[in-house]
Amino acid sequence: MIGVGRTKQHVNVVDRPLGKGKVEVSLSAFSFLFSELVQYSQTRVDNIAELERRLEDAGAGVGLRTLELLCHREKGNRRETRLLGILSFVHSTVWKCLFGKVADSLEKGTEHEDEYMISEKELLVNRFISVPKDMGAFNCGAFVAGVVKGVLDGAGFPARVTAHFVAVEGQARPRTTILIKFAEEVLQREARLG
Amino acid sequence: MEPEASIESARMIRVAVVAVGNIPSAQLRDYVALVLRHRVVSLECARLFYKEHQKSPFAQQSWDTGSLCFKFLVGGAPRSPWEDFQANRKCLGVIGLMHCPTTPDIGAAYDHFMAICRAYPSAQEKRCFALYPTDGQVELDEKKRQHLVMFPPDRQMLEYHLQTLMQDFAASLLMAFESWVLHAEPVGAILTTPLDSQASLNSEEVSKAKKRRLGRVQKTIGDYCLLAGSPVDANAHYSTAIDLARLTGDLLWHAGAIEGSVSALVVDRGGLKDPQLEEEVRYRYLEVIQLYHRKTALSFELEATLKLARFLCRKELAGQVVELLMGAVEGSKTLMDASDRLVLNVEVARIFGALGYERKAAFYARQVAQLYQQQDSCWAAMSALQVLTLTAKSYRIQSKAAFSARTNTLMELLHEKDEPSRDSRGQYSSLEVGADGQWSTLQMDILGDMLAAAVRAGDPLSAWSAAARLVRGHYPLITPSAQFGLATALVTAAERLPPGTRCSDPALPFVRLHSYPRLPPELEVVKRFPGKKEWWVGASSVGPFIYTPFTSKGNESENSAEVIWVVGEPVQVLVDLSNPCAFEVYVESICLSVESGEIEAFPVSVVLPPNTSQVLSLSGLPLSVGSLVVRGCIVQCFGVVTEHLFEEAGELVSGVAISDPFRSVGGPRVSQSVAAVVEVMPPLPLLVAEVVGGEGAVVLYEGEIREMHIRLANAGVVPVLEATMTLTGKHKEHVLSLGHDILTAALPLFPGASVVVPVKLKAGQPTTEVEVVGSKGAGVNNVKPAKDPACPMLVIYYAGPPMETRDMKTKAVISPSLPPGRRLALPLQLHVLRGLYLQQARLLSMEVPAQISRYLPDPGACKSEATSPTSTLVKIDPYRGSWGLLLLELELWNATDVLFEITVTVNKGKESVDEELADDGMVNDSLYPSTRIDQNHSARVLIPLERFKLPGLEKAFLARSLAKKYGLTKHDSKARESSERQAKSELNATIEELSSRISVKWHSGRNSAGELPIKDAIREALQASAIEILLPDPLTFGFRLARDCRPSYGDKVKLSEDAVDEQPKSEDSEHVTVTNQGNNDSIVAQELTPIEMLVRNNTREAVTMSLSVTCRDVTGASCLGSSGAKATVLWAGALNGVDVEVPALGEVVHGFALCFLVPGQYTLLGAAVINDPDESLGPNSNLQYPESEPEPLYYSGPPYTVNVTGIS
Amino acid sequence: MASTACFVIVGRNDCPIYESEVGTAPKKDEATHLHQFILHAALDIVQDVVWTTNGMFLKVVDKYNELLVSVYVTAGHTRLMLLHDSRNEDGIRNFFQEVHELYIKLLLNPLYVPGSRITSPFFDTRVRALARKYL
Amino acid sequence: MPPNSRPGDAVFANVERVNAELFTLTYGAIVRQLLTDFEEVDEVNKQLDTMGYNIGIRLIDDFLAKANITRCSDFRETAETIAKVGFKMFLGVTGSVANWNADGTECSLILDDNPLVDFVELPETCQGLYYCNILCGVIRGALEMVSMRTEVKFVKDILRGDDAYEMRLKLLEQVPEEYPYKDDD
Amino acid sequence: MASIYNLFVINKSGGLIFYKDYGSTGRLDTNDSLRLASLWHSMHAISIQLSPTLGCTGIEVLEADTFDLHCFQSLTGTKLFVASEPGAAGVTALLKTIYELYADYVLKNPFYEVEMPIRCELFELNLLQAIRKDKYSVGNR
Repeated sequence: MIGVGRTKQHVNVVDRPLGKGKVEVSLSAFSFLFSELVQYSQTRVDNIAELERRLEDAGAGVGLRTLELLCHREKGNRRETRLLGILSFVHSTVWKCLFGKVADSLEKGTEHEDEYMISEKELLVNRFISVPKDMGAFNCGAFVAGVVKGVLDGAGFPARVTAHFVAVEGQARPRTTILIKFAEEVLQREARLG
Repeated sequence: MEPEASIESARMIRVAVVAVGNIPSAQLRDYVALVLRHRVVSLECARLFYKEHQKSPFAQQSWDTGSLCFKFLVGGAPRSPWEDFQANRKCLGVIGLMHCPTTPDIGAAYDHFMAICRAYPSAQEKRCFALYPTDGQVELDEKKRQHLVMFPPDRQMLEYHLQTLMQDFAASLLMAFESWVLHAEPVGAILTTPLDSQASLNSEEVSKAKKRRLGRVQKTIGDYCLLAGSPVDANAHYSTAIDLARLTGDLLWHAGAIEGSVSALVVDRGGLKDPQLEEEVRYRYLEVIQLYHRKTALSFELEATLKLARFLCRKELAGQVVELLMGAVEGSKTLMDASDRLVLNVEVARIFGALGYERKAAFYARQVAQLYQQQDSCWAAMSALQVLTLTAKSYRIQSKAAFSARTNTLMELLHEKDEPSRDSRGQYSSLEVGADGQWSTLQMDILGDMLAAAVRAGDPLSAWSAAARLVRGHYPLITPSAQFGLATALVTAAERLPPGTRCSDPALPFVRLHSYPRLPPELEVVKRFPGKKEWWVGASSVGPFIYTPFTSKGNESENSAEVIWVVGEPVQVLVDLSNPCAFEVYVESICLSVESGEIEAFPVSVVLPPNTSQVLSLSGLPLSVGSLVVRGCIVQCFGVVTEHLFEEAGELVSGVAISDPFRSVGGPRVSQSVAAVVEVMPPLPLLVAEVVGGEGAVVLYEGEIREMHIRLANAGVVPVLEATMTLTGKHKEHVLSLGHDILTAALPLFPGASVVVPVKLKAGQPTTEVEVVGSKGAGVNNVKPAKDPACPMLVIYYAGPPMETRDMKTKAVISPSLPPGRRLALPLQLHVLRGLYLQQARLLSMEVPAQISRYLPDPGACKSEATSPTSTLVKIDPYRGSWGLLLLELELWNATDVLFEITVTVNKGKESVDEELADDGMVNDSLYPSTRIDQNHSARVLIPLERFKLPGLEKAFLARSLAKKYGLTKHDSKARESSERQAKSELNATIEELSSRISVKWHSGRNSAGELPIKDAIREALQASAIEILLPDPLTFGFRLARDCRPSYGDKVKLSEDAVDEQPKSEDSEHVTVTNQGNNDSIVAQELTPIEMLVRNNTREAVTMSLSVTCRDVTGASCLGSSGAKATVLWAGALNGVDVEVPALGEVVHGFALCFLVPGQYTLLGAAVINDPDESLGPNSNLQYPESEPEPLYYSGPPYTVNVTGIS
Repeated sequence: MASTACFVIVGRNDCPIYESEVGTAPKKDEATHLHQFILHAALDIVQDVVWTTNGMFLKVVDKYNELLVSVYVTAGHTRLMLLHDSRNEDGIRNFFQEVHELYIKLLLNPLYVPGSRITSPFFDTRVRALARKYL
Repeated sequence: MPPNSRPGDAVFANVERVNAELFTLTYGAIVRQLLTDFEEVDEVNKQLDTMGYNIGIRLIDDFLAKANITRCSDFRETAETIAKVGFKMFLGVTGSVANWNADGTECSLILDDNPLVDFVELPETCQGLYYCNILCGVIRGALEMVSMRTEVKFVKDILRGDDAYEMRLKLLEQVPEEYPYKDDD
Repeated sequence: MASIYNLFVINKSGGLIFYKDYGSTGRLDTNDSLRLASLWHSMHAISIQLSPTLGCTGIEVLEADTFDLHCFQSLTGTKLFVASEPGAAGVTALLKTIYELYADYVLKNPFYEVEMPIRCELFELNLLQAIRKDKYSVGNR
């Protein structure tokens, strides 16, 4: 009955080819979707911490899947087994794929051995978002933190990941830093692997 | 093959520890423990007992650091065929343990010991410890028993003695070794192994054997050196042995020697490992293994492999270890001896365990179990069960008992190596499923085996537990028939258990917290907010921010709200039970179990049919103050008592492998967020309320006033210190007053005490119209009580004394000074029925013609002549000729089934208050006779309004009324308006007052009394014709016969007040005269009759006027004045143009006399002409009309009739 | 094709999320149980081996009697484990890689909860087909 | 009718874009979240629609600001614009309009591909879920802002085995627009 | 000084949801701005009624001798208007840009409630830039 459009039969996922990751949608579409995610989450929580947790969870789901997908597609089925490896994977591969660019910086925590920081001048998700004063230090980057956590956990580098605004002198806007604190088992393993 | 063989074991001196005589197992265990303490005896200590007979062969022995190690074989061990090959396999010593108290005949026992010793030919030293000997036994001890050692009886000495004895024992062993070595050296003992062919040796073989012997001796000496705790010497001998063995191609011994040397090396290092050592050891052991392999001494090969593996066992070297172990396992396939295979598997399992490879360990443990199960004996079954229990953990099917009891060595191994591997499989991101329930096939397999083993081993409890875990954890994967099987297994197991046995593993049903039902409102606890007078109004809970973007879900479910219980008051908890299985579950008893608090739980029993779930209400009695957690239920089911924790059910629900047992049987889905902490408060007062006399619902007629008594009793155990009554709900207006003071006076209200609080009710609007209809005849008691929220709530907030903070928990919970209070809500079930309907209220007026008479009935009359009510009804205006009486008529209909009696009472205004007090106050009520209205009848009640005239009014009014009368419209509208407005307001005020002064009280047949709410009705009735009712005419005229027959000419002016005052007395006297005179008011013709005209000024200003009198006959023709005509009436005094000034509210009397010539009826008319109306018309009227000269106002009073009788 | 082959996918929380007996040998219950026991035990080995290489295909990591355990570990530490009795590394590698791709597609489905059982019949049929093709 | 056949392409070319996978996975995360929040599938459908609506009432301005379209003369044109420009501009796919009813107040918007559903497969537990239901909400919300009250619902869903994604778009009432709008000056 | 004096954003119901001063002159306090906004809202409507021809979109430019007022109304009924110095060119274009900024930094901000007053620092930031830039471009003309 449909006049237009060649009728295409339903194909099960397992039979569909994996995308090459070249397809794009408009930034607006994503921004509105993300904005709605945040708004919805707000209606389900009653404090900042919970809101962050919800965003993180959403992100983690994305991260875990991205990890599998990218290692397969971009890395030719190589796994990251070392801490720095996985970090740079996040910093470059993951970022490139999801946000179209490599992250601005990846640094090692100065005071703590187990801390690493990925910083971004303007996080894609925060592009249009101004956080009202009364929400304190809340940062929608929690979603991205979740993504990172998802990747790290998935790859066997359990870590606590959080997003923070960090003021930069000479900049009107603070940048966002994703702080990664690895579980000590990870460091132990690293030590063992020498 | 040796269990727990390790590289170090080469230095272990093997000693058999055997029980001698009759010895209780407890004692034996005790003694053995004592002996086992002395596994290691330092050479230093041993030296004390060491006597050097000749030069010690152990040149390098380090007396200060070295030590002897024992391996105690409790219960002894069979002789190994390989003793020659490895000295540490020899049983070099025997220790007998004898418990004298239970062994009367020491002699026999000793012989028994010696007999045992015969089984250990290679034993160098024997000791038979006789503990706690009796004196008798001591003395009849003869010398001949060289190995017997009597211990002094007391305990701590015993330990000491044992120590010394062990040291002596060690020392003597050492000496024995020395001698052995010394003797072995030159001669060379015959050292053979089962592998040496016993066949006849040809010459060169014999010579080969000779050569070999040297090597073997060296090796054995090495062994002894090692045993003697001198690795260096050992090493020396071993190396020579190695060379010799290599030369002679004596593979087995070559390997043995190397092993020995490695051991020596390790021992020398004192047990501390470093990579080089490890490397060294590994390298040399591989050679060993090689040699054994070539010699096809399989068990040695494997043993060596295991030794190496155990030695290397370290996470870093996991790879190598695994390799070795796998190799060993591989090799073990060709192992002949079943027990060897068993040992191997056990060892492999242990080492894997040590490596942190639980699952591997578990796997081989299971292999072991299976090997055990192949040999069909109770003992084997037990061991099988034991081993399986160890595997349970790694298959995640542990019995909960396992967490507490870590009995077994392997268990410990697994456990202590456990921690790292645990956290490596640690936290998962929240969106992944938790790690439980899977590998079900394996779990079921193991559990099945455990069940089987347990049954075979005759261990009903384990069997029960296994079955329970199986059915609980895996029912979805178990066929119904198999489920039945398990059920029976449970039952049979239970039969063999003592009743009331506890098991740590719950079976069925699944139990889940459903909810905490709210306490009944009267038991509910109200948090107190300190510092507030109204402590019950909570601080409104605000979000974390001022502007909060978060719309909190709000706690619609009382689960999320905190639960508060009170000590000693029964509570309820709802739980979900579910039985997803194919068999019926009979729960013999189930009751709550709590954490960190005490509760007396009341068990119930319930039957769950197959595949059903049900919500069960469990109750209990909190016993201790503080916070407690209801963590689960104690359930007795299938004959065993188990605790079912709520969160476990939760886990199952969240788990993926097992489908939700509640969902699967169509149970409701509840959020698992319920595990609330319950606060238990110290005892609180408990008020119970009852309405004194009569059941809950009170039925009132509209307007009824009744006092209702409520008894408040404190049923709690602590006094009520503060209580406040408030009213809530609709229809509060029904309640006039609450006996606050009475309640407060009654405080503190101690337990058991009670107070009666009065509540004054005044029924307002009928609550429900239907009641009236429904209650026809049927009586009003059938009005349905309570449920309607319409009735007002009497809410009493009360609280007990501040609690003394006895336990810390509470302090944590709430501010100790303030225990919560309570709320007692008592619905006052008022049902107001229509009593009397006010059909209508209207004004009636009636005219009573006035007659001239000797006197005027006077305003005060009502009081003086209270005797006749009727007369008092009507307050006659003395100056009105015609009585335009105005009556307010109320028509009332009695809709009820009882009769009503109406009394109209008029509350005289302020001025009458005092005298109302003066007489007994009944004055009002008794004023009018009461009217009775039967049911379904209506009646009229008349209320005369005369007496409500205003005392006086402004001239303006006068003017206006006049103007009204004569249609004069010469008023400036503004002036009018203002005066009008004020007048209006004044009017309304008076009407208001009036209507409030009239009250219609009633008594109903059901002796209740009340008042009709008819104020509004009256008001509107009056509003219509207010003017007429309330305003007197500006001027009123009256005529009367003068008192004294002598006419008084001229006018006397006096204030009407005086008149009013004097009237009574003068009047009474007057009466007398009148009565004496016989006839009253009739006037006789042709007689000069003195008459007085009274003119009253009702305005508030003085008025000057000129009066005139006219007299008419029946024809209406004037009888006076027309001088020419034949006058029928003669007169004396002025009848015209009498100028007088009447003071405000005053009156003047103008006297004159008339003489009627003809009898008949005449009419007297008074009239007045007011000269200057202007002033009367208010100041600014002439501004209005500057040019118009003031024209006089003419005013005339009502006609008076005069009857003139002729002379008889 | 291998006579015995037992294929299991183990989620990163060590729970099997997919199991299938792919192999010509007649299915026997206790056999499958044994297979699973072996695979379960092999996890311990994998747990260490995983960190020694960053390839996904770990080849044969464990064996029991004549049964070999080949393992393939995805980036997300989902383990594809194959128990087999015939040495055919390339076949197995290909098998794993293709299943891996299938798995990724499955995982990308937002409605699939990582670590939960794989119930898709399509997946099952595809896996069996691959087994036939490569093993 | 806009002049050239694929007017959306130009717009899409000009707007900033992101990787579709991020978009898809994020949307997936949302749906999964909803499924856990409101267990019932119908509830989720409803929720998706409302979320879409919230997006729509904001998104329309973005659309008007970025896509240089002239005010649509009638509902037909509006539908065409949604399909050809709207979908393209935001999702990068072009839809088609079909199945007009007689009085031109009802039609079907048909997508035979849309980035929301890459990799998606409905498991048994989610049968009855309209995975893309958010689109309905968006359209409804957007149109409402330009004073067209509409009703939008899925009638076909490839995920449910149909041959396309078909949304039924029904104009309920059109508030007469007394503020006509010229963009070009 | 900038070519733009101030900017108003009015929601479809005529409520002022954003106001900002750019010139030193003509500052308004909140009440005034609110009042003016709603006044303008109705004026705009009136202007349409006034139009003798159909399809009038209401006042777009109002030229006073001391300033010009440029108004832009979106299809959704949201109105932006700015007061600029007389004869300032390219203001219409600027309004268009502002509209886009509004779509980006206001509507895509999850913490902004539709129709409510705008409190988004990013919006203001970008506005400032846009206006500055515009100022120069205007200057060049």
